[in-house]
Amino acid sequence: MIHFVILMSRQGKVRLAKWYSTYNMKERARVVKEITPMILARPLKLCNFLDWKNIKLVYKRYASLYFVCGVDAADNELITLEIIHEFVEVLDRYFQNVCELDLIFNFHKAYYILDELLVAGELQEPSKKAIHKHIHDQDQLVESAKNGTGEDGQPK
Amino acid sequence: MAISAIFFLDIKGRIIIFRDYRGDVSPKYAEKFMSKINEMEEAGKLSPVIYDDGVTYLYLQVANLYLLAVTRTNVNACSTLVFLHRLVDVFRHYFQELEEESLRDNFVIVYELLDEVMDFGYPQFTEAKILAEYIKTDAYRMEATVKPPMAVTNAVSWRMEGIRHKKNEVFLDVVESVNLLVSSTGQVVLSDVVGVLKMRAFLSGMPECKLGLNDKVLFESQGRSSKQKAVELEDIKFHQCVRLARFENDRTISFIPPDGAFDLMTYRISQNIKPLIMVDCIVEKPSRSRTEYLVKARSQFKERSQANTVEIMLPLPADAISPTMKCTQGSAAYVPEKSALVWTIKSFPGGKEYSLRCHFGLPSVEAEDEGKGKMPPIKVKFEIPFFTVSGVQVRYLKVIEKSGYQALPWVRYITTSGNYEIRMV
Amino acid sequence: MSIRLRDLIKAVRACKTAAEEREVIAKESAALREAFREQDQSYRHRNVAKLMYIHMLGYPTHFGQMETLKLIAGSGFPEKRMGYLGLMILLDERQEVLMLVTNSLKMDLNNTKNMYIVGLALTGDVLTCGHISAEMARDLAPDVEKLMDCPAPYIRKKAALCALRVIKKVPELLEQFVDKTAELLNDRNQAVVLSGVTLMLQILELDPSVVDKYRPTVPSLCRILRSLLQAGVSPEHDIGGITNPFLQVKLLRLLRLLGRGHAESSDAMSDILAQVASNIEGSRNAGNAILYECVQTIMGIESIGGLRVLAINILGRFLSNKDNNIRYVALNTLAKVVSVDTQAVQRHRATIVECVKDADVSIRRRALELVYSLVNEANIRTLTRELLDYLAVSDAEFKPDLTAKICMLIQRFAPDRRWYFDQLIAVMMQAGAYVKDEVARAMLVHLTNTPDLQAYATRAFYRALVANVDGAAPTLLHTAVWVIGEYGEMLLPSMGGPLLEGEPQLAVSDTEVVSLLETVVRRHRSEPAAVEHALTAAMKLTARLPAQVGRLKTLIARFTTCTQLDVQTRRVGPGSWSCEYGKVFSHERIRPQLLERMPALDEAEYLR
Amino acid sequence: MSDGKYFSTTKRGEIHEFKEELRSLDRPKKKDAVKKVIAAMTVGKDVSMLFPDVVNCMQTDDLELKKLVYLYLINYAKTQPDLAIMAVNTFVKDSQDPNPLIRALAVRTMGCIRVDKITEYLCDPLQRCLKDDDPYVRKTAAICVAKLYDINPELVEDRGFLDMLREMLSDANPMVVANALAALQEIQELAGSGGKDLLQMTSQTLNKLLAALNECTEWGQVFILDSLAAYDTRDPRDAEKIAERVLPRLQHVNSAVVLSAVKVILRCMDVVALGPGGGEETIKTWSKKMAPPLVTLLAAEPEVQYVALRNINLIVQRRPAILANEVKVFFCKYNDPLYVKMEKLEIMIRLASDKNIDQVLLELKEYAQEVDVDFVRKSVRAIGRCAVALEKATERCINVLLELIQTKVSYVVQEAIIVIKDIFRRYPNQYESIIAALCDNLDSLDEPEAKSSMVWIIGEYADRIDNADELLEAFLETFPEETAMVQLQLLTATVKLFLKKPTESAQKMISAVLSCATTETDNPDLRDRAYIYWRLLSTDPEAAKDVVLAEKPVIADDSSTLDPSLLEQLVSRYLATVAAVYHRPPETFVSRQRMAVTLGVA
Repeated sequence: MIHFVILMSRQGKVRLAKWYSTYNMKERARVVKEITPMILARPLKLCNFLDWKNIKLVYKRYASLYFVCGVDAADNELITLEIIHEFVEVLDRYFQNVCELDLIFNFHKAYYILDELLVAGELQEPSKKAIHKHIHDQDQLVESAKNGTGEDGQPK
Repeated sequence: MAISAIFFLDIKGRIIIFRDYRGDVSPKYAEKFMSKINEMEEAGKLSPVIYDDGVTYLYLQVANLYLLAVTRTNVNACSTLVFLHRLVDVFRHYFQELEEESLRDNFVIVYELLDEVMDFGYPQFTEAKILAEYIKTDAYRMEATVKPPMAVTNAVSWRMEGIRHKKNEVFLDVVESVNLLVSSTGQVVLSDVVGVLKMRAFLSGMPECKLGLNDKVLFESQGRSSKQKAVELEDIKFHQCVRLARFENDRTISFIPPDGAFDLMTYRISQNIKPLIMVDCIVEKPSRSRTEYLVKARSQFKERSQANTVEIMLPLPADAISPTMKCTQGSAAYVPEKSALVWTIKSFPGGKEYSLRCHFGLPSVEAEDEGKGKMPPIKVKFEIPFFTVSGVQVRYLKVIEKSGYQALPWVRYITTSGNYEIRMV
Repeated sequence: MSIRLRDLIKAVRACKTAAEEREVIAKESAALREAFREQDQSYRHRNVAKLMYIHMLGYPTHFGQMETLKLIAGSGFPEKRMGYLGLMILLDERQEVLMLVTNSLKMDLNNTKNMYIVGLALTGDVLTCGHISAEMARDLAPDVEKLMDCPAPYIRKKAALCALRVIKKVPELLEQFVDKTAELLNDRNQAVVLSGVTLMLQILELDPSVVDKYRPTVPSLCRILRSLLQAGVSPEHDIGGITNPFLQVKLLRLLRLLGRGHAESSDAMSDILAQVASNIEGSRNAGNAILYECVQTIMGIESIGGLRVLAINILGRFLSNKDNNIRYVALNTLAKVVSVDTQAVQRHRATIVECVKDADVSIRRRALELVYSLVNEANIRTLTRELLDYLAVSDAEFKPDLTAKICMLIQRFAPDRRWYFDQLIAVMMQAGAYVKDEVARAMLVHLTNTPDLQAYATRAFYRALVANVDGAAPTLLHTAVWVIGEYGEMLLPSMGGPLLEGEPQLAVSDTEVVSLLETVVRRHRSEPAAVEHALTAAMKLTARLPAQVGRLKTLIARFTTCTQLDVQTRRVGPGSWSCEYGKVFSHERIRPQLLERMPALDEAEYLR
Repeated sequence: MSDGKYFSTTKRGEIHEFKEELRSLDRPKKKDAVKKVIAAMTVGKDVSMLFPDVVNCMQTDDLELKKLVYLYLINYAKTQPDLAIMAVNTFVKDSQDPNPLIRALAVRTMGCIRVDKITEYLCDPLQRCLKDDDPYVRKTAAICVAKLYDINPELVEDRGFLDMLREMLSDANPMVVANALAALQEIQELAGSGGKDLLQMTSQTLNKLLAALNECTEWGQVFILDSLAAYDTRDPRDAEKIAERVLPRLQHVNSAVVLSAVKVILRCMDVVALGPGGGEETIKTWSKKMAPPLVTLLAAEPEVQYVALRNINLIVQRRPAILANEVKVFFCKYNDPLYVKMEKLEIMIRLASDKNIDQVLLELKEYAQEVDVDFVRKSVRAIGRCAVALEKATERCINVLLELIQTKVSYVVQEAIIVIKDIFRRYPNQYESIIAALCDNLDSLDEPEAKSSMVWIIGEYADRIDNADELLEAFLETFPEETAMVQLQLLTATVKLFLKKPTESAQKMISAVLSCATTETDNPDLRDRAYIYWRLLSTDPEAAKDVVLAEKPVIADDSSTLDPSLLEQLVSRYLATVAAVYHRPPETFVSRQRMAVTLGVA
């Protein structure tokens, strides 16, 4: 299973962090602090896997962002890369050419999307089309709530 | 006994720019620096001089940068760290702010300066004003060929020749700052006064100056009666322009000043001082949702003097909710970025007492590792003009220049708060 | 009025230094506390969004935790959506606040009007991100179970994965999900099937005995896999010409668990495995992911030889691939396969040893594990030499692992005792800092049980210590000092017997032995453990080198009188010891008896 | 326009483009190209292949451009040794340029190009520059000799450069003197201790140096002072003369000058002490002058403060009188960095005396309630060390420790127990009354050091603790899992208990422990001890009593004091240096390697 998903910039800033196993706040901070330099220091040519404690880090760089998954040592690393790619593709379509800034300003949306892709550290939806539909429907719900009540329905 | 290389690293430890003086410590070591620091910090053993794998790292952190000197030898650590601080001063003189962008934007100048301030790992010359005479930023580059100013190698390395001012004037400010630490029971734990003679000299040519103070040692050596009040100054430090040997001989302060502003001398007085402004803070905490501060501030100097812009900073818990306050004088405000309540009193005459009350709440959910430790101390800032704690006086300031002009000296006295702290209960 | 989330993010991004950022955040946090105190509802979810942002930057947000609960308790979808997100970002399992959410959660799970609200409750992390407590899991299990039958596949798939988390937290609940899970395999929705397979895997992991119950599903699993192999079945699930590789991988993994140790099931799945192994194309990552899984399954079940050959060939292809990812997984698979088919792996030995020196630490580690499993009595000498050579030049970060592995190999495959002592001493000299205490201690147990080699080993340790008395790592130092204390007299040519073949000359007198101890004490006086070892050794030597009693006594006495409180480790150690030892000298009658050779630990007992 | 733009672009075929631009005839364009190349070099790209093109830009009147090319040369000459020779002509020419800046630049850069083949060509220009009219050139040339020596020592000696350097010690210009001195010292060090005394310090040179001290830059002053500290004199009059000239440096604003001056004076003190009457008066006077500047060092930047404190720690050990009355200035400020606080604590402990202990204790108690765990621990430890050091204050220290134990903060309690054990060892049989208070906290002990301390206390006072057997038994339950430190302590404590109170339960415990420690552990040290006890108990119980229960000698209070000879060396030879910061002799960390010299292929 996936224990955590972390998106970080090349500068080592965390853009999204989702924890599927129990890590308290201090442990979360430590994980980020420890893995960041390890990942950033790796030249591009090397493989996308890294042993760390009893976890395996599967990561991939997309432009200025690193997508990192901490998975069980026995997990299939290659399919994890495919999951990361799936996430990237969904983000890209949702934001229409996603860039780091989109994730900075709409981090909550990135989380919503991730929640349609993974549950409990496992892939729940292999279909990008389905994910888009569900996200779209929920965005609609928010929109209509906003229009219906005249209230500011979305965080801005 | 020299530095091998100097690195400028960003906050994540990546090299921005570096100069290798000796070629025996590769940049690979600088790349390891950050993880070493983290490791030391984790172990609670972080210090500005660390050792790893045959290499000694000496470094400072300035804003978002690390300035790092590396060596394999037994260098003078003190000199190296002071040098790094000087380097910061030099770069600030050139670029105002020393930060990643200014280094990148001016990398040519940075290289030039690094070539000039150090040679083969030995510090050479760090007077920013003089460096600016021959290492110029782009705007002035096109001027006629530059040559090294005499000052670089001269005995008088701080002053250019041929300076002209229309009006020859000297301003001298005697600034004394009071450092104080009061225990939570109201006892003075530590107190001292650090004095600085700040000079702004606008004098032509190569003026010879002589300064006279009511220095107790001088008076005694001259056998003067105790009619005039004399002051015992401890550990006097002079600007490099002052002839130290001469002072050691006969306590004469003689010098050729740099042009413009500089600190002529500093001194320290460590006799016990009664707190000029005393602050008491009683904390009452009837419930978690409600805490109350009762604060009293008292001025303990003569009534004819007056403290200006008094600022009393009272620490609050970092997660205080909506503090509200009322005070009998001045104004008070919550400053969340300092986790403090700042009470400002524009003018505070001697012998007065003012008070303040403050209420605030705390969140029902406690922070994960809510500090078991004590609150930081109360800090006080103030300025008392026309007054020195020590009673130091400038008796004369003579200026002699071969052209024979008359120069006017202006002297002012002021007392300010230095590190002025009162511990909370 | 508070600023917008967007403006806060902009303000933070405009900060040049960490101090500036702290300032912006402190101000905003104070404003948020104020807003929360005033129970401002209209901006609550905006405020929670800001809290999340602040939290992501690493600042405390405990003061706003209650707000997320208020959002969840609200009725609107937008509020709930933000509330559940806030819950997961801002809270962790340990926070009691979570207890307060159970009610809202139950209501949301039973919402019949809006499946997305049910979805939020299911994914909203209380249940699925490790936040759940055992008590809550028990409480909510029936609801989750019910939702696995929900008409909406959207809910079914989420409920299945939610169940996974529930049983993980409370394994006793597993029973009630076993059958229901298997039913999910018949679902028309691939996402639901995927969730079902995932849940089955989890159930099997938690309770391997369920395997018998699940074996009958093998035919349906094969059927599903086969249908996926038909190109172009479902454009929706197509990734580079492969249909739903995610599901394929999970299916292969499940088949592995079901086929393991069960010939009949293995046989039932061999056709489809062969099909996967030969038809899937390895030009893209998705394909390789499946092949990788497939190879593991083939090697993990009771396969027929032909199928194995197919798998081993795939691995060979992987290993020669230029892509580091593929090489990595090849090594990884080989490591798993080695116990089943050592021969297949031995064939690649040269490549694997090369990989130990790869530029990529991940590949190096993998290769090292493999080398470890490749070693046998026949090749141990060569491989150890190669690894030791590499140890000398490897990166510091790699040395601990490498050292541990080399030690293990030496311990396990040493062809004879002399070689074993020689090699361990070599490792201790080269990388002493990384040699574990256990290794050194085990060696001493063996030494005490090998009288023939005691003199030889003592000489070897003596040489090693003399060569490196300043820099010796604690393990080497302690071990050498102990050996010299126990067998010191054997260092004397008259006592130690003839040198072994190929052993360098060594002429040592009893005074030199004592001098060495004195040097150790002098150089390591700030390390209590070293001093303690040296003192005991000195004490024992008084019974072994009678001519040196005087000097040894002085050495011991030195610590009686100049006891220091060491700053770093102020154990009670050397001081009181040396005092006790000193006292022993006033009982000369029994002293030799006390210090006789120490009985060896029973080796057979020890190795058990 | 700023240079920042160059970092943003990463184009393909960049190198090719650079090449084109470098060959451009348009001067601004060419200069721009060199800047781009340097920018690329700065971000770590390899631009060595542009060597010939860049070197071609070297002949120019544009000083800035020249500097850039020189910078490039320094970086890449070693990778392109053959091509580096292309630059020689320009170097030689530049070393004769009318502008002293260019002459100096040439000679400075030449020395940084570590290509053996070039070195020979350097000698003539260097020789000229050593005699240059302009002091700026001379001071640069002086350092260049050291650079050259590192590449080819024979050459330097053959060309008589060492003599020239020595002559330069008498140069009229103080900066030249200082650099010549630095160069000579460097060479001396490279030549190793076996080499002859290159400096050949005579009283004449000494006078020259002392004169230059008054006039040269602060860095020059540091060089001179550091070499004075290395100057080996046995003559008290010499020492007095030096000290008198150096004392005014204490007034210098640069902390490095002050600390180096302190070092020289401390060294002079050692020499003066050899003179008549042990130089007592002189030493007293100098000590008095040194205290205020040392105190002022604490107002420097935190990093400098740290170095100062590490050095003061040594000074306080070697000459306690100097700062005996200044303990207060070492009190910690709330905002001091942790590394400063930790060092201040060390010095506070050393300066604590019967006179100031009350104040010191108040402070330590305050610190023991702060946030930082390491600082708190060290503060608690400090209280214990004060108790061990100051007999009259022990009771007061213990009371503070008991108060701190009441806080129930786990790490405070554990730390307190550790130091109380030390106090018991220092003052046996005096303070057992507090044992009960310690026993209340057994459950919170999870650190080996604290555990073993508590076990030691129980064993030592087994006859006065009523339920000592129960307490030990509780600890023994986890015997196999404990660290070696705790196991050893449990073993000894059980033996003590058995000897003091040979009850049935003690009997049972002792046989269990002995059997466990001999057969169920592979820790040879523990087994040895266990066997010795076992044999002792079984052969002669009376002797066992005598050995194990003997009155222990009282521990000394000179905690963590350095070896006296090392201390002397650090104080009067290495003060202010890294060695004095580490408190270690230089040979333990200096790893000077000869830098690689690239041999140009002919």
